[in-house]
Amino acid sequence: MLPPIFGVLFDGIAYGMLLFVLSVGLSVTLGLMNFVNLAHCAFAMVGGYVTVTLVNTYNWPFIATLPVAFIVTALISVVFERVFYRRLYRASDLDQVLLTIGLAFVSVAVAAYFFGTLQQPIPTPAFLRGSQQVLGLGLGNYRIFLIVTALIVTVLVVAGLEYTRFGAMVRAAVDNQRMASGLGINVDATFAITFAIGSGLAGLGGALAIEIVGLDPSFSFTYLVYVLIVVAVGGLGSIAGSFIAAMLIGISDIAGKYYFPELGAFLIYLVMIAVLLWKPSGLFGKR
Amino acid sequence: MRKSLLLAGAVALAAVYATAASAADPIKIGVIAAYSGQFADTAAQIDNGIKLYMKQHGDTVAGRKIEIIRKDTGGPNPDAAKRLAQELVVRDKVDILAGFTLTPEALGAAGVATEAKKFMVDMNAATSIVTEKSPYIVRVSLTLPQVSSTIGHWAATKGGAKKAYTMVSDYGPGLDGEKWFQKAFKDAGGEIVGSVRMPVANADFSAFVQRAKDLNPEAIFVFVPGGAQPAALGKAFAERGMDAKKIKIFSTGEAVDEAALKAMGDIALGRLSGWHYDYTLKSKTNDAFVKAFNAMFKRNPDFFAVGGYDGMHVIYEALKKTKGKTDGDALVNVAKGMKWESPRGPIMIDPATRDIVQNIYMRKVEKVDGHLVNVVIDTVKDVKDPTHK
Amino acid sequence: MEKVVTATPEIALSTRGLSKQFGSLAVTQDVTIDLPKGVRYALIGPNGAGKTTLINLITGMLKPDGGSILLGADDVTSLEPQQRVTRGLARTFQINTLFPSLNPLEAVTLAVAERRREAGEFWTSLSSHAESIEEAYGILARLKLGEVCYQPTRQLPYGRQRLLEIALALATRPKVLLLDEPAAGVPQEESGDIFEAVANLSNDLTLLFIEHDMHVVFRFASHIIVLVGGAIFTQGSPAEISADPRVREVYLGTRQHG
Amino acid sequence: MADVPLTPRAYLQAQSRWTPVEIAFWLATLLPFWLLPDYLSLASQVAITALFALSLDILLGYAGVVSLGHAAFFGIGAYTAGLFSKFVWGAPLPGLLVAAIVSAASGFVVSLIVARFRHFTLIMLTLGIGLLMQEIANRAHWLTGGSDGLQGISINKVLGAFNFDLYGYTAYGYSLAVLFILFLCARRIVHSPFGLALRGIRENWTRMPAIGAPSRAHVRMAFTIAAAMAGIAGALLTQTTQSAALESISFGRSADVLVMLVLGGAGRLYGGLIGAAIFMVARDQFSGIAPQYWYFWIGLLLIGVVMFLPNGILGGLSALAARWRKS
Repeated sequence: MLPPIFGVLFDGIAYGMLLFVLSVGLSVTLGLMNFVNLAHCAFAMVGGYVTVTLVNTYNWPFIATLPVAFIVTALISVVFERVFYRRLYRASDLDQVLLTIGLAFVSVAVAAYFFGTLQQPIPTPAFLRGSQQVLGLGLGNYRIFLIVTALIVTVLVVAGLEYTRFGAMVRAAVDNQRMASGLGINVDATFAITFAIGSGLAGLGGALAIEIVGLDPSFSFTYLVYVLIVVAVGGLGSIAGSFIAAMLIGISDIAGKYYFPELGAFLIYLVMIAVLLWKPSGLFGKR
Repeated sequence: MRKSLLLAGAVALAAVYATAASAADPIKIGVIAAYSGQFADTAAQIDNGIKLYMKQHGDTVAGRKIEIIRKDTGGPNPDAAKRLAQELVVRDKVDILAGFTLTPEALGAAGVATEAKKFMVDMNAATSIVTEKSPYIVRVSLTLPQVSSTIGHWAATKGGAKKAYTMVSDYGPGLDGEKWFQKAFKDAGGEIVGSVRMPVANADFSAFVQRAKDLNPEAIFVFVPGGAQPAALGKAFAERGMDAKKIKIFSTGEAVDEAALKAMGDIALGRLSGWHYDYTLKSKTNDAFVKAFNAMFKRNPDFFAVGGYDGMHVIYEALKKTKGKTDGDALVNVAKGMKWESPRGPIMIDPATRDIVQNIYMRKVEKVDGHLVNVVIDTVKDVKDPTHK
Repeated sequence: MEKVVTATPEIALSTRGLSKQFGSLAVTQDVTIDLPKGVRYALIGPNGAGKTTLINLITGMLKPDGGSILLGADDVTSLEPQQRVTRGLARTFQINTLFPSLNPLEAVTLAVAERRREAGEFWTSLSSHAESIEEAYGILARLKLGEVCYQPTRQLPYGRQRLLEIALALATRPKVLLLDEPAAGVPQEESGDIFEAVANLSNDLTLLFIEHDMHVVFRFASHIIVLVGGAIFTQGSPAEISADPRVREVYLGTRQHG
Repeated sequence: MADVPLTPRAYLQAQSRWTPVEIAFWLATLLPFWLLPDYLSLASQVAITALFALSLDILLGYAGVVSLGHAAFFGIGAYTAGLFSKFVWGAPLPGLLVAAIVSAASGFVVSLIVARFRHFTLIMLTLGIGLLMQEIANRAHWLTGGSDGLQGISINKVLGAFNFDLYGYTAYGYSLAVLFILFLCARRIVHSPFGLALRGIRENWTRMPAIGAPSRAHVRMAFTIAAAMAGIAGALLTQTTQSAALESISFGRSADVLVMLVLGGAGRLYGGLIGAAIFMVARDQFSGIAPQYWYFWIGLLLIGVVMFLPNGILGGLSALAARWRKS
């Protein structure tokens, strides 16, 4: 029998995992392309709506929609990358901010137009509802599923980066773009594919998030702040950093609420400020 | 058809211009609401209520056409609401102000209503003070103290709970809910064993639920804003092993609204709530309303929609009584004490406070024909806002 | 070359046992130097010898792991870079580190205004600071930048930008000036202009410059420090250095300079 | 010297001289009084937002310091003005002054924390501090009224003579006058030695210490000045609308003002003014057409500006003008 706080911490880990899947793509694109993509959560929202549509309109099983959410989001994002983002890789941060806020604005309106402004609940399959009793703790099935999924994603992403040729090219490009293109790496294509995968992961995160935080057109902005916090705390371009940061935010949020509820919403901001004052480029940031 | 109507209107308008403002002029109603942003769905449902009422009752009252001008505040922006109200009055020459998704919007516009002597109908904003800010305001929605004090009293008496814990979102409406539930619960002999205030934008409730569980209360009172939070909170209760069938979980209506029940599923069974409207309320008026609403918008109405619908009712009836006169004093005078049968049951505008007087229904989530619904288990009649003296 | 040192030279800049590690790599090892006032030193060494790192340590852009830096008699080791500048220690950068959209007049006026402690004044108009402007223009004119001083820096030819590097440093009225490859990347025919400008600097000024071109080094330096692997390999007069066979081996031998 | 037409001093003087376009711009700001009297309350909020954007321009456009939490100071000014009128004195001008002092002091305190950081770290720190301020304002319900907004604000007549009327004549006149006066101050600041130092910081953060510049002290000063101006803008909003609410201190307002400034073109003083006017008028018009979907059109506007007019509207226009002159 474990004291109840462990159950609470378990929830924090699950929440952190969700944040990780949502934010890892942004961290990589920021680290790799130095592109301030404030429309990242708009891509996450795309994934969410893909899942909602498939489940509610076409009666797909929830699990089967997840890969589709990833792929559709990745494909849509690569179109945007080719049409808009690519032209601004060398532009100032401010132009990038303006463009991507513009895209996020448009995404909010388009989502409201097609799906309405209401929350989009989805019926999750029975085996993801309810909870398991482990050592006296009630662990929510969906949270277990979330942790497992996020861990699989993490393993795939890390393995992809460490052990594939493409991963090596991405790492080379993150380290030193000029040298990478000097070595004959097609940096442009590397960017595009990385962007697509990063956005696809956001789309997957958006789909996974429906059960925990819901989905409506304001999703593009609501979770942007949390995602940015994870990226900043973890350090740009660092997958391990994003992972640790997401855990830190998830756990400190939950533990803080349990022990010091009066700190409430302050806690994650304070954690971020403290981390940045200590390590300005984040826990695992370069430099 | 529409074209000829338009033409007729134009001709009428031209005719009227010669004789200055007269009976054939359209009556303009400015609707101020948060059509965009986080509260967009609230505004959309209010708007749906307005549209349905106008469809059912025609767009002409006392021989004058009704024209709606919509303005978006984007959220709880008193400055935007005040500016929009000013513009509606000076530029669009509206006769009546209506809408108001959120309290700050209503408070922002109240001064304009007073200064311009315009009748103002609050269709949603639920903080008690709203109606005190201008003598031209009537409210057709609800006030949080009205609902939460009713729940508090009921929980301690008929609900049979002696020890309660409160969990509310840490902002105006939540604090109102906490204060009035606790007051009524204690006045009726109950004891508050603890309370927690949760951040307004909160995604994960398990820590707060665990805190509540640690104190082992007989009943819990919950207030969270509508949207994604009700379902998240409901799931947290289930995951932390708090079965609503065993422990009495009370809340206002948002926490067990249609979307929340759908997202929660069976774990919502047994949840208790007090509220003034639900689309499943059994009455002839409501059946017809729900049917018509579904036919027009392909979704069920909620309390926002009823607010918009009843708001239009007050406007139409008041205009009928003044014979199309739009003078603010005249309209507010005839609105005072107005009684009618709303989809939510019999309601009245309190002549003294211009606030709504209505039934509060105590409900329990049950499964009916395979669907989760809030079944009315008790009705507290003619409840007034407890804060007005 | 003129006479080198007097009997008891006044020391303008010295370092004592300066060292710095990057990870496991020792980029600066126990560097102790003394630069007498008015002397022109060249700092040479093969690529990666830690020359720029040494300048960064002296100017405070990097914090040393050990050792100290003295400007005149004062220990400046704990001072911020800008505080060292106000005490008379200026530098230029190997890679242009300028203000791309300011023009030379604005840039040098800024440097002068900072020195005169006028740059915090937000209530006065810039054009009312006649003395600062005249002084800035004087510096620019001396470096033959007068006629381009209204053009944005980014539009200037590269050689002019190198001169502007020096102009900015001079505007701080340094006692000690560290020049990091002042003619780096400049075509041979233009580099003469730059070293001519260097040569014309006041004789009171203590100079330490990094340079690869040995012709230039032997022509302008009165003293040479050879840095290898972050440590001082040897130092001496140009004649001594050029005669030292070990220097030929580690440094001259590896490069094609004469 | 022959090919240099101006002496250096005359050249710098010419840089800060008023151009006919500028004079025309300010004369045009008077036109709404006669041409668009129905739009004066919008015009007054445009003027207030323009002042807010101008304050951010000093930080972002001149010093290159990006802040995503600038609404903190706007909100502090707004609440200070509201509380001052409630508890002390309803006179508008003293209210502005008090708001300026309080927000300047807060700006200085914040600058002590953030002045040593740049880029993404700085953005996130300012964002975090802004969110903290918003949450504090929400939690300090007893003082600020929380999410219902501050109650009991009462503002006297401006200069004891002009009542805030329904049409917004007083509101616009008052806001415009304050905007103009602070614009003159901002103009003086950017053409001062300090303004030059800020541009130096923006252009090259590494070089500044090498010319002996105390960059952090400069940034602290810029932050304080910008906070004071933002606070005055917030106070103006409180006074002209007799309301102060959490929205005034929210992340949304910080993000909006950044977008407006970048849209107009940062680092040109007028960029914030033009950006605020275009953004707010476009929003007003688009949401008049379809209140749910104005985001769509504003979004398209932003995307279009980035694609076709880099560096904002003014930046793009001046680039186009330069190309025109060349050909």
